[in-house]
Amino acid sequence: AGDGTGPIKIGLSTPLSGSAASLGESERKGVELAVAEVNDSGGAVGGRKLELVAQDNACNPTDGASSVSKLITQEKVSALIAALCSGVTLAAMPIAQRNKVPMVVATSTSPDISKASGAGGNKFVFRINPSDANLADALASHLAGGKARKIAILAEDSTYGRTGAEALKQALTKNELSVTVTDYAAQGTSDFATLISKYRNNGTEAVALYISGADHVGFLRQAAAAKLGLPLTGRVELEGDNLTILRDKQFAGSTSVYPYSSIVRTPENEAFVKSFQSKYGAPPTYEAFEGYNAVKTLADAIKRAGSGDAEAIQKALEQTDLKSLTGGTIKFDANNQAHDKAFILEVRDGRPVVVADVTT
Amino acid sequence: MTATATPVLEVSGLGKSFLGVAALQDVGFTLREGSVLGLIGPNGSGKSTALDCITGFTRPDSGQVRLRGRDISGRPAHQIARSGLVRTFQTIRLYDELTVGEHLGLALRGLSAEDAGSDDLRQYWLEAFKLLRFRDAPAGILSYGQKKLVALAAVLVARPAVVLLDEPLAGVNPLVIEVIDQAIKHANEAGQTFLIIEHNVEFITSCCAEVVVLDAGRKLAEGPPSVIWDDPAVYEAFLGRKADDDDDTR
Amino acid sequence: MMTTTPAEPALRIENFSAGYVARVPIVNEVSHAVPAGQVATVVGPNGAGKSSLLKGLYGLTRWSKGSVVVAGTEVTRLSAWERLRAGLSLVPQGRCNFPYMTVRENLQLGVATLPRRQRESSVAVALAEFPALEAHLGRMAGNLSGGQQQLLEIAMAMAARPRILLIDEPSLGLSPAARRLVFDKLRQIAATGVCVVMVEQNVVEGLAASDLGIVMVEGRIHRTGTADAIANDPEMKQVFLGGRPGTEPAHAPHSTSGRDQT
Amino acid sequence: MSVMASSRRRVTGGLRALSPRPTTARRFGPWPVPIAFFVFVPLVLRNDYYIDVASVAMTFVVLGAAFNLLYGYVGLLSFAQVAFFGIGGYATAWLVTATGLWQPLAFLAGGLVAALAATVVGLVTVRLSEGAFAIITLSFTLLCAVVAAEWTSVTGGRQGIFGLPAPQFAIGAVELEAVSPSQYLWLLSGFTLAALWGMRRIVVSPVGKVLVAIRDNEALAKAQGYSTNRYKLAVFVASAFVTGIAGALHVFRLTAIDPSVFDFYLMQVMLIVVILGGAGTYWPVVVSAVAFAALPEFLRLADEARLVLYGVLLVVGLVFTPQGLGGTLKERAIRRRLRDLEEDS
Amino acid sequence: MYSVELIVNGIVLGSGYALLAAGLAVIFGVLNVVNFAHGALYMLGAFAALFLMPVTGYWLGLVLSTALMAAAGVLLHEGILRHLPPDGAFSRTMLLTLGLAMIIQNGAVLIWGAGPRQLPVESVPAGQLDLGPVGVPLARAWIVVVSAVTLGGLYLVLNRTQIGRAMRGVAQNPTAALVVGISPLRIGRFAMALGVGLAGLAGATMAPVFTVSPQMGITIVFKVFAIVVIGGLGSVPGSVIVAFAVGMLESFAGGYGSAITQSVSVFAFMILIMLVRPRGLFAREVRV
Ligand SMILES: Nc1ncnc2c1ncn2[C@@H]1O[C@H](COP(=O)(O)OP(=O)(O)OP(=O)(O)O)[C@@H](O)[C@H]1O
Ligand SMILES: Nc1ncnc2c1ncn2[C@@H]1O[C@H](COP(=O)(O)OP(=O)(O)OP(=O)(O)O)[C@@H](O)[C@H]1O
Ligand SMILES: CC(C)C[C@H](N)C(=O)O
Ligand SMILES: [Mg+2]
Ligand SMILES: [Mg+2]
Repeated sequence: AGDGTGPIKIGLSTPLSGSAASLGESERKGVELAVAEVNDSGGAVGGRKLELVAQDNACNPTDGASSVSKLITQEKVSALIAALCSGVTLAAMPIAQRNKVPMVVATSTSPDISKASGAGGNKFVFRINPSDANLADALASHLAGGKARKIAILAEDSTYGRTGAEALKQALTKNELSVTVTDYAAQGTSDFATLISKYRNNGTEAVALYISGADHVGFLRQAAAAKLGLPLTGRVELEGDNLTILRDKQFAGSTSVYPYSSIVRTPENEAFVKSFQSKYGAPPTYEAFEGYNAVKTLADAIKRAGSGDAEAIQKALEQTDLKSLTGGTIKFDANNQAHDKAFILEVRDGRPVVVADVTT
Repeated sequence: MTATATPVLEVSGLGKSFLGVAALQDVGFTLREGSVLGLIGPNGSGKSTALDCITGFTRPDSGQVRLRGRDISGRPAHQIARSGLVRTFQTIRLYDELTVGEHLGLALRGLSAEDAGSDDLRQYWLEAFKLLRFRDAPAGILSYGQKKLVALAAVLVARPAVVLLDEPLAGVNPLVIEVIDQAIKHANEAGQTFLIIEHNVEFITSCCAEVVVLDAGRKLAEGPPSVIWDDPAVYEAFLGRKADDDDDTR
Repeated sequence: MMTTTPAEPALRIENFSAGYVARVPIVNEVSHAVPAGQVATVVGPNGAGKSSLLKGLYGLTRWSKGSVVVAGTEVTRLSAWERLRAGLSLVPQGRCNFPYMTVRENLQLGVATLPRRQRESSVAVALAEFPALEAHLGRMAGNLSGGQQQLLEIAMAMAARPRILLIDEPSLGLSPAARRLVFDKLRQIAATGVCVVMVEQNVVEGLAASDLGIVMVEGRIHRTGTADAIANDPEMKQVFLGGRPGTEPAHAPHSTSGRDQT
Repeated sequence: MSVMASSRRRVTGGLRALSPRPTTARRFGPWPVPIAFFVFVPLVLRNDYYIDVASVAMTFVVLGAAFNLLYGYVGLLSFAQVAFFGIGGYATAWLVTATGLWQPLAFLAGGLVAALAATVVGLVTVRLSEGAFAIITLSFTLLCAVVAAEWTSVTGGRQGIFGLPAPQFAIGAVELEAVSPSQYLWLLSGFTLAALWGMRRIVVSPVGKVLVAIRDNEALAKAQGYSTNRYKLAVFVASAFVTGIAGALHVFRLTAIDPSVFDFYLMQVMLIVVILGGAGTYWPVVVSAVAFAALPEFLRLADEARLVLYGVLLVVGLVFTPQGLGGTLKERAIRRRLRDLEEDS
Repeated sequence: MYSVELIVNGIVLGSGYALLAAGLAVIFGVLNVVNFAHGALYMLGAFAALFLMPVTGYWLGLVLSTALMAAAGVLLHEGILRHLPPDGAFSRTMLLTLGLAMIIQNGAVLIWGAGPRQLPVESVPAGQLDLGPVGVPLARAWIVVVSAVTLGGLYLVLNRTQIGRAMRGVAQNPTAALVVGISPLRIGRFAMALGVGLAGLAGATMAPVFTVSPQMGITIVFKVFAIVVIGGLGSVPGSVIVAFAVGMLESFAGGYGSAITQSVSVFAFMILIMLVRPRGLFAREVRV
């Protein structure tokens, strides 16, 4: 509680059901690992431990808003990590502001989030991951040097998909690449065959993805079976099962822009990957990494605030200056947006390699 | 035949076929004010179909139905009912979950204004049909004959100007048939007009001044019962015996 | 379990009670026996429990007491379709066919319990008995007229060659000609050794076609006897044909006519 | 038959004795109970968490009662209730955020827009068969979800409309604001009572009987002179109106609306509440709505385990009380009546 | 070329819908049960295939998953459906199956987790079926073949055999069925085995093509429900025809428009058909 005794509660709102559930699970693992680490090293401040309270938000804004209300009014958390999906994050932000509880955004990439934060009006929201506008710019300038000139965008029908696709479209045009078609597929779509046929028949030279979780795997699988034969780009999740599929020659030259990859070689990241791997038996994903990062950022702020008081933590967060695992720094600008590193990854010989890193 | 009475219901040129089955072909007849007309014919001759067409439950392919001179063909069923032309159904149609009392209440409200006398009327018909003890029982649990009677009571209680009955006696105990017979005669005397489909020869003979006979969708004969029963064609089609072994047409 | 002896009637009911809801028997302690080859007709006021009795014999109501024995075999605890196999067959009151199937398919289902070899011929025989159906073979049963459906249902039951035919108001909705045909057929199949139990409101014609008469009132057997005796009994005339002084309700209060009347 | 004649008098006497006596309970009906309940709850609840549960319960009560009116009484299996819930929510959210309309008016307008939509849908569909009606209303709801996601300028697209202000009613100098959850609960409980009262009025009026008649046998109702389509349309519109306002209130409590309001989840809730409560019975459905909202809170299990348990409760409930709570009560009353009938005769 | 590809896609989609719709129609047709658990059962079929195929190979896995699901259907009938009162009220059975769906789907999440899974690439039939200009992945081609064979067989069973006739009979009038000596319990059991087996088969054929996850059955139920109603409730051939029409429509609307036109066109199609033919395209009407 904020009164100076007992553990300091941190609320996590993330999808634990629905098509993004696997991403939420992943984020939770990262968060739990970080909480355990903080507590093992003597707690956050004055021996007080961190206590995690997680709520499902099913990746939809309404559930998200009520999950955040619940965390604040019932669980009385001192700070929030929310809410993985951009749409949910946007709906949760005014609630954090109204209740004066700091909220760390760790995975949501919609550009709208930082527009509304800090100088944008909402002083309680801090984003540690880069926005899709930054990511798309980085990707587009990389693609400008490649072979594919005509790009199709396949995005999920969510705020993430829509704002991401929009950002990429702008970035591509700026780099004189053209967009053949933009499709928004409902979250939970099972059949992509029609779209795949379309991409093979309308002159598309690469397909940019802004889809996540179950849909992402589903698309890759069907694309492989139907011999899409085009490189993929956009926000391709180069993790887990996806890698097996992307090994196929037909996807040669696929690229992706991501704020994280477990293959990033910094000593801090290698240590993180190792302890994550030993706890969960698989390398950390982007969401796991960001969840971990968010807790570390909060722990740092709490230490400096010297208490579990929400407003004190908010003040402390503004002063954050923290080294990130991937070699960048977490330091918030006027819009409470941090500018950590992001990576352009490419699949070469069936394995992802970092071809460039950018500070966003 | 009281040729002087004004026609209430005039049906002309009525035709209806279902997927190639001609259920009605050019059927016409007239129902006069204050009369009781019997509509008879062998099974499948088109009687119920004719009733459906007249009351707006089926749209006829051709023909015209006039109620007091006004063309009502194509009007929705509930409007026709409200204008005083009310029917019963051959297959039982009741509100299974509503009580017998509520059936009569609904009929009264739907078809006529409830007035001071309607309570008595309700009581009267329930008593006449031996249904009083079931007044507060849901209609779904009644026996076949009792259901038939509830349906009939619900029409009679509202005293519509023209009553069209589709086999009101099927499944009804002879004792109650007597009651119905009397009731129709009284109601008729009080000014109501009736069209009755029945297979009960005695009843038709006793109640109807005039009879229309259908066969295979066409009008076969028309006239007072005494004349009709002597018509060999009617014998053949409806009564199913030769004219000469006649015994109990009474 | 009893063995069939020549004296054993085709259908024996003992102390039989049944109804619809718990502890409300509609049929009350009915006992009776009908020998093979005879037609018994149950008559009685509306709501007397006649249909409930037939349904009870076929196992469609809630049994509460007594037993039903078919040709020496007790069937009281059997389910309906098992009773059919034991030789009982029922034609219920009102519509009871497969409305979305053709007349032919209905008949084919009617003989479902016969051995495969006999099915086709049985259907053919039924059609020969009821030529009126022949013309409608390919039409859906639900589209037939009321009377046509009634004939179809009777034909279905007969085609199944039951040993005991329970038939509820066969004349319902039939024209005089068809009615006569049906009663004739019932007599004919009784003559082949089938036991027929029918319920009739068409009392005069029904009893005329029967050997035995059973009068039911308020769920109990009020009286039994030969059909002739019942038909000519003055008390029965009174019960069924009305005329009891004082019970005739007063004239309907026709003080005002319907408002639509002009 | 003198037996019958003499017994008749006794039977009717018996039946009359069974009908409720004109006591206070008769005069006010069961109203004192719900009124006490809906006043008592906001009065005593202090914990935000329980207030939240109570708010959900009241929303379920209104949704359940409105769906019951439609499905339980007239027999219209409408999948569009969710659509009207969402339409009411969107309309009000848009009016308040984009036009700044005086809030009480905006909430009313939410109901009206829903009712208007219902009029359009109802005009073409109430005359159709049960299956067609179900499919069209279902498709309509799914279509609403697509429209909500696509019509970005009004609905905010996938993102929806968020950061909604607390409901506040300024009437002249008096300013009422439902900022805290408990103030909000008062608002909601007032609306719930009003809605319950209004719908109850319909059900117990003569019109209520006509509705049941239409459900039981539409053709007969027509033959008795009732314009069945008009009745169906009226009920369809009325329950859309109530549902629309409920949607508006719900959305403002959550502070956000997005196309997921059109999810099947709420439809599921309505079905469960109405059918387990007993379609076509009034108070049992209300009770079942409250129970269903409170239940999850007693079962503090993992989400999925809780849903599994719900499923089990549903299945078991349906096997053992197929008519729902109300149906079972009703059936029992009928059985008792039959037994009395039998004993009397 | 493109349109040929779209037609092929439509046929594949339609085949899946048709299997599901036929199963739903059979269950509705016989038991008067609108089976909202159909999607969940489809998902179980897919999971069965997911676990079986790597061990048994494609074909045996297909057969075993179907058999397993048919057995599950019998179990559902014996455990639950047969204990319902016979009046078969539409809404009650709908809710009951909704409950079943909740149990199965969330139970699946509890047991297998919410995440998507997929068959290892080795156990998916590899290769392409060459249709001149277009190639169809073999796993997709098999869906069409399996579905065509199954549906053909189903048609014969329903229309040419006494048990098929009996099934339709029970659906149309359970009392009449009792009267002619059909055991509704036996027929119900058979129908559940058939209907759920078909759902399982649909799931098993899809497992190699789509990702398998506990949620995969949710959205599809509505579509299939609508297909069955449009086909004329309980008419199996009607449902199958509509299933293919919807598959085609989706394929073309998606191919020439966007994913949004795809979903809008399906709903619009449903609304339109129901307005024009309220009893469904292939429903036969009967008086009363
Ligand atoms: N909806 C329909 N579809 C197809 N055929 C129909 C339909 N309605 C009636 N028929 C046919 O039209 C003919 C006339 O039927 P109708 O019911 O009018 O006869 P009916 O004279 O009332 O006979 P009954 O005395 O047996 O009741 C019959 O052959 C019947 O099968
Ligand atoms: N499903 C039911 N539930 C409860 N009671 C019923 C049910 N069906 C019939 N009854 C009651 O049982 C009694 C006898 O009904 P039954 O149908 O056996 O009469 P019936 O002698 O065949 O009359 P009818 O000549 O009118 O056909 C009636 O009083 C009726 O109310
Ligand atoms: C985990 C990611 C797929 C979430 C996504 N970046 C979003 O903003 O919604
Ligand atoms: Mg007729
Ligand atoms: Mg009877």
